[in-house]
Amino acid sequence: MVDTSVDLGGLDMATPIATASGTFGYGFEYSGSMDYSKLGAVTAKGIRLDSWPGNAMPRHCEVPGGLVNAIGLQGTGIEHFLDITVPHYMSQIGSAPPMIVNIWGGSIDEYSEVARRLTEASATKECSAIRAIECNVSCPNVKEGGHTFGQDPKVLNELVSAVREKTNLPLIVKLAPNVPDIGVYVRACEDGGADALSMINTIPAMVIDIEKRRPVLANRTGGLSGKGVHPAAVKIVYDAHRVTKLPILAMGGVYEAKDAIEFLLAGATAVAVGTASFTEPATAENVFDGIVSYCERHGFDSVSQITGALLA
Amino acid sequence: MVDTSVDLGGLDMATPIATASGTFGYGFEYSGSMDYSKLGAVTAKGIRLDSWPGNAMPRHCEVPGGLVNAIGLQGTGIEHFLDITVPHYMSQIGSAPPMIVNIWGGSIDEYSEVARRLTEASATKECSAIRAIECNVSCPNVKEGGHTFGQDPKVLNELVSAVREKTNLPLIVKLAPNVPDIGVYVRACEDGGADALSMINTIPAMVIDIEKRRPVLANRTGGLSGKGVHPAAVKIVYDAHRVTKLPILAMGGVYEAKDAIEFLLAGATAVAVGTASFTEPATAENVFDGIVSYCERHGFDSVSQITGALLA
Amino acid sequence: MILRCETAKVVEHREIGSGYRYIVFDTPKMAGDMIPGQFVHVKIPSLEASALRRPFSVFDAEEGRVHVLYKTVGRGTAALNSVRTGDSVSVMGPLGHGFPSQCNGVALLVGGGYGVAPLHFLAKRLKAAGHGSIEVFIGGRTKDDLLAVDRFRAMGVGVHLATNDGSEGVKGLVTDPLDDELARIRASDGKFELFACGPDPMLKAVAMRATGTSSRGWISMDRHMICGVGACYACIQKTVRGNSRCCVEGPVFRAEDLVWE
Amino acid sequence: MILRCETAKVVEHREIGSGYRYIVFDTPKMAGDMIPGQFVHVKIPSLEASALRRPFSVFDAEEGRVHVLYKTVGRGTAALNSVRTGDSVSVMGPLGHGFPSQCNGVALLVGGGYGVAPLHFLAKRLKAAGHGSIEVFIGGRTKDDLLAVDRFRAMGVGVHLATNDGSEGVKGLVTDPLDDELARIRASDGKFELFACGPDPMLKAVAMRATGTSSRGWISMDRHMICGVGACYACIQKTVRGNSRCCVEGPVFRAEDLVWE
Ligand SMILES: Cc1cc2nc3c(=O)[nH]c(=O)nc-3n(C[C@H](O)[C@H](O)[C@H](O)COP(=O)(O)OP(=O)(O)OC[C@H]3O[C@@H](n4cnc5c(N)ncnc54)[C@H](O)[C@@H]3O)c2cc1C
Ligand SMILES: Cc1cc2nc3c(=O)[nH]c(=O)nc-3n(C[C@H](O)[C@H](O)[C@H](O)COP(=O)(O)OP(=O)(O)OC[C@H]3O[C@@H](n4cnc5c(N)ncnc54)[C@H](O)[C@@H]3O)c2cc1C
Ligand SMILES: Cc1cc2nc3c(=O)[nH]c(=O)nc-3n(C[C@H](O)[C@H](O)[C@H](O)COP(=O)(O)O)c2cc1C
Ligand SMILES: Cc1cc2nc3c(=O)[nH]c(=O)nc-3n(C[C@H](O)[C@H](O)[C@H](O)COP(=O)(O)O)c2cc1C
Ligand code: FES
Ligand code: FES
Repeated sequence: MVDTSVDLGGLDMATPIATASGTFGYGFEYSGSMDYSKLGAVTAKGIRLDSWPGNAMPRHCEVPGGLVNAIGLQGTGIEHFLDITVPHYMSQIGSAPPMIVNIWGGSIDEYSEVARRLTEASATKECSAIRAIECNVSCPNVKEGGHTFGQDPKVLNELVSAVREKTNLPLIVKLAPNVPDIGVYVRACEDGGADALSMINTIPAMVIDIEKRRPVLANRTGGLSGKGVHPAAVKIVYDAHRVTKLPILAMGGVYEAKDAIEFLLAGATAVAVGTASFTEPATAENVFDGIVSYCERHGFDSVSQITGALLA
Repeated sequence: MVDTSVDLGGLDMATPIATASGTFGYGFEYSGSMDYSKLGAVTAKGIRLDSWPGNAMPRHCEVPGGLVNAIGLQGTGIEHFLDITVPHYMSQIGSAPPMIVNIWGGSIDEYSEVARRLTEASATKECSAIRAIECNVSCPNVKEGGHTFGQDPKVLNELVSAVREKTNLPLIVKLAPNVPDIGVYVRACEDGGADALSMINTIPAMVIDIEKRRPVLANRTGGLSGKGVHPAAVKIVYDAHRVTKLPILAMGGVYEAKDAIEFLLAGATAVAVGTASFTEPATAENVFDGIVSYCERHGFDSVSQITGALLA
Repeated sequence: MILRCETAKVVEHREIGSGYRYIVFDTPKMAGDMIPGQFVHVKIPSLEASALRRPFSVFDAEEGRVHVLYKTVGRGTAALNSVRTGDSVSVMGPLGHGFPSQCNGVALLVGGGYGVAPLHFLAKRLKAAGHGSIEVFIGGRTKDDLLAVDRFRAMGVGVHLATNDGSEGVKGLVTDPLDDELARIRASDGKFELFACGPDPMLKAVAMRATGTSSRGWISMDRHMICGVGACYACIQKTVRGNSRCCVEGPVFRAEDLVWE
Repeated sequence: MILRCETAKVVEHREIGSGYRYIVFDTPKMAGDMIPGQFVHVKIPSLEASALRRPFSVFDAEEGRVHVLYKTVGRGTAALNSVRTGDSVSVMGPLGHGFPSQCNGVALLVGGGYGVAPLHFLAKRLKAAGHGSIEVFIGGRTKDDLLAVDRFRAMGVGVHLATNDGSEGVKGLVTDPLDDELARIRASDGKFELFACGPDPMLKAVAMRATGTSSRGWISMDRHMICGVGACYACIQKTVRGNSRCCVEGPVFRAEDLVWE
């Protein structure tokens, strides 16, 4: 029997597989079409203090190897999230996996306040599924928030420190792929007191309708995700792992077990399935099964042994 | 008749189509299998002062949507290049397209010296095909040179200024895609006296053989190119064009005319075909033909009118 | 209603006029739960692993099978063309919020192109529920776009046709015969409800004829989708409640809830 | 020799034993230029547009056709399996530096697996040029990997077989019968040249038997390729001249030029 549990900076996951924020709604939408027991965590869609309308339509475009999206973080705000969404998730899904809540905001104060309220709520029965916070500082699709905080290591450090003060939940910081040296941002998070890192968010991208001579997305630009970004994501995880002991939740183009195992070998502690779920909701399950059989085949007693286990 | 000529910062190109450095050898390797009259320029493989062995094998790996490579800039050095390679190119290809020479080095002095010698040689009959210099400051595959100079805007500016002093050839600087804000690097090039910009180089990437538990490439990491990077490249060209008047030579996943036209609409003056040539050497020709018919269909008298011609 | 992802065998697949095809999936688990206006989300076998699913309305659901009528418009539907009888296809469903199962007064069904698909299923169910007066208005650019006309006639539904080029039925918009019918109904103080599916301008025109009246209008919106289950927020339609997801809050909306841009 | 990219019709394609297939391309422009040891670079039709070409040695070239013998090892060769007679395939060639067209002394051809392909073409050309003494040594894991044996025999070439499991020929390495033959030739003070194509360890073993002797060895290297024309520098083999490209400086190298790691 392979021990599939992993510890993601204080978040105990029964399996190393999570879902990626924004690609799995608030956790319950796929109920019926998948086996939740194989998920170590679900990550909720990005949430902020107040409700947010998101971008105009169209919000996505299929491209070879994936998807360019500019959903723009539509959401109902923390109040509705805590009162309705989380309790609904917990009631819909029998023995619901722990929830990582992805947060964003227009200011450091907003991040902090959202974190504070999540932390408070996580102590209540109705919202006890809330077990970690993921700070999104890397969404390319919203001017007012997201990546503005993640681009400058100093600002990033301030943000992480501020959020850290407000929460004792495991604090994950989600980093952007489009940087020359991930190490700088990793250190900013470490120094700020983060418990874990997640990467990668989507890669800034654009698709133009040449007949209409207009960007396809109403937001003009968007973020690239899916199969095609995987080799870039593996490199970033590898680079990050070499400079930090913080556990990494890796994502970017995981479609099959092989993709996830590459992440683990590169240094990830856990792996999230994103865009692939849209095409095949059972991806996370299949990935889990494949990792277990890989462990058996290679003589690993536990999944956590794979982390960083590249041979010299 | 559509006017297909474009001016890339002083480099007169009869068509807006070039080949991308490293994907088209030294210009003559594909002779016989393509129509060179449709090329506005060829870009030679990266060259430095002395010969360079490149990386160990394996040097590449096919991935969905493209290729990860770590060739590592193997080359014979400037001497051999000027004495043998360029004259051979000129003799092999009847009415050879102008050559853009992609250069790199281990120090700013090396870049400058290579630029000086190219400039000198370009005045001779044997090497008169040399018509522009492309400074590669973004190769992810060689520690000693390339991207170390392109990551820090200050160093980049110094490098461009130094090379500028040594050459009156059109000076193109080739930028990396993995930056939070391309504008910073664009300004460093502008201030340094660059005549044009080219983008994107490959995206740092990694592929792991999970059975062997080893990176597939001997260099461990490499650069991602091909179809899959195209939407990311369009975004970068779009961003760069908005902050500079410098002409842009765009590349990244051009497989068909549509891809090139997206680049032009996003603000590129010319477009280079890279990885696609490996699969289909006629890509550049096909792209050229498609652009001409697009101009006809959309009532453009000249290709240069497409540059930045997104509708509001 | 339980969301399912079924591996379905294709039991029938044929062309039904230029550009349109008819495909039948063997989906014993979900077919019985289908409500008119709902849709299935189909993984097209020959596309690459990263290709998104494609949504299609249910044209009919009976005996464990889901029927779809589709138009070939792009690479996904083109790839679907080459699926053969006996092939396996992953189908998700039932998805979305469908039409109501009853109707007060005359049921006026207005469809364009493949928009007749959910209306066919709706007409069948209304008939089965004993609802007598159903009139369907079918529009298209040309007579090739008028689909399922015989199926409606066979059900005993009143059929009204309109084409832009006058190649069949009234020359003009589908709202022309509709307006004649509305005038007739109003003249006799009759009741009616509107059910529409088709291109946006048609839907807007139909919605306008319902909003502000005492009659209800049910509009099925066609928005570009990713997940089909409410998880991604790609498929937005502005409504009085804000940005609503067509895949779960729709595709069928009440006419008065829609906000047109 | 002019490099060409030809759209070739497949005129024959069949299985020839477990895991191996034989495919014939109609390539009137390039077939006549082919030299043994050269290869073609094939775009596999059903792979996505960004998939790289795959290189294959020429097994035979005659009457405007190029013959290839291939083993199914991964997704490209698997996709090639489904190409049918009559399909069009883009083929580039002739590529690479082949074997010399003459031979001094006994020609000893040593091949493993699909490595017999260029040796078959070589034997045919040597025969046609009137070269009498040709011995071919074919090795494989098991008898299924011993290819084209009858073709060599039909040409009147001496055939020596070896398998790891002893299921056919000598049980052992292909160098075992080769060494017997070398001993015989040396004993009679004869001359010979070695021509080899197959897995690296075999090539190295053969190369070692040529270097430092007065006999020449010609080794065809199989390196993972991108462009096939010398443009990308992906396909490197270390030689006494530094890092050489197998696709243009090879695939056939002189044994004494190779540097083994
Ligand atoms: C709820 C719902 C029900 C539908 N029912 C049917 C049906 O019964 N029969 C039928 O033929 N079609 C139906 N459609 C539309 C169908 O999903 C699209 O035609 C199909 O996804 C196009 O795929 P493609 O790959 O062929 O085209 P693509 O190559 O993806 O696109 C071709 C063009 O169509 C546009 N497009 C793609 N998807 C959609 C979409 N969902 N809505 C609007 N435009 C789109 C693209 O932007 C592009 O311009 C329905 C759509 C929805 C949302
Ligand atoms: C000059 C030359 C001549 C060749 N002649 C023949 C021939 O006559 N018949 C034949 O069957 N094959 C031949 N090959 C090998 C053939 O090109 C590969 O088997 C084929 O490209 C594999 O493609 P794939 O997509 O099926 O495998 P992939 O899925 O690409 O790879 C499967 C495995 O094979 C490895 N591989 C892929 N390509 C090569 C390669 N070129 N060399 C070594 N390993 C590789 C990969 O690293 C991987 O481990 C030749 C190769 C070269 C370079
Ligand atoms: C439609 C969509 C919506 C997303 N929304 C969010 C979000 O709200 N917050 C966030 O941090 N990341 C968001 N992401 C990024 C994903 O969580 C993930 O980091 C990225 O898509 C890479 O993984 P993938 O290739 O497996 O999809 C979104 C991605 C997609 C495709
Ligand atoms: C095999 C290979 C070798 C390359 N060598 C160089 C090089 O020497 N110098 C350079 O500036 N870029 C080099 N590049 C990058 C390309 O010029 C180009 O910027 C990149 O591949 C993106 O374009 P593409 O997607 O069309 O290939 C190389 C790319 C590939 C695939
Ligand atoms: S398609 Fe994903 S929310 Fe509607
Ligand atoms: S395969 Fe490109 S140089 Fe040999």
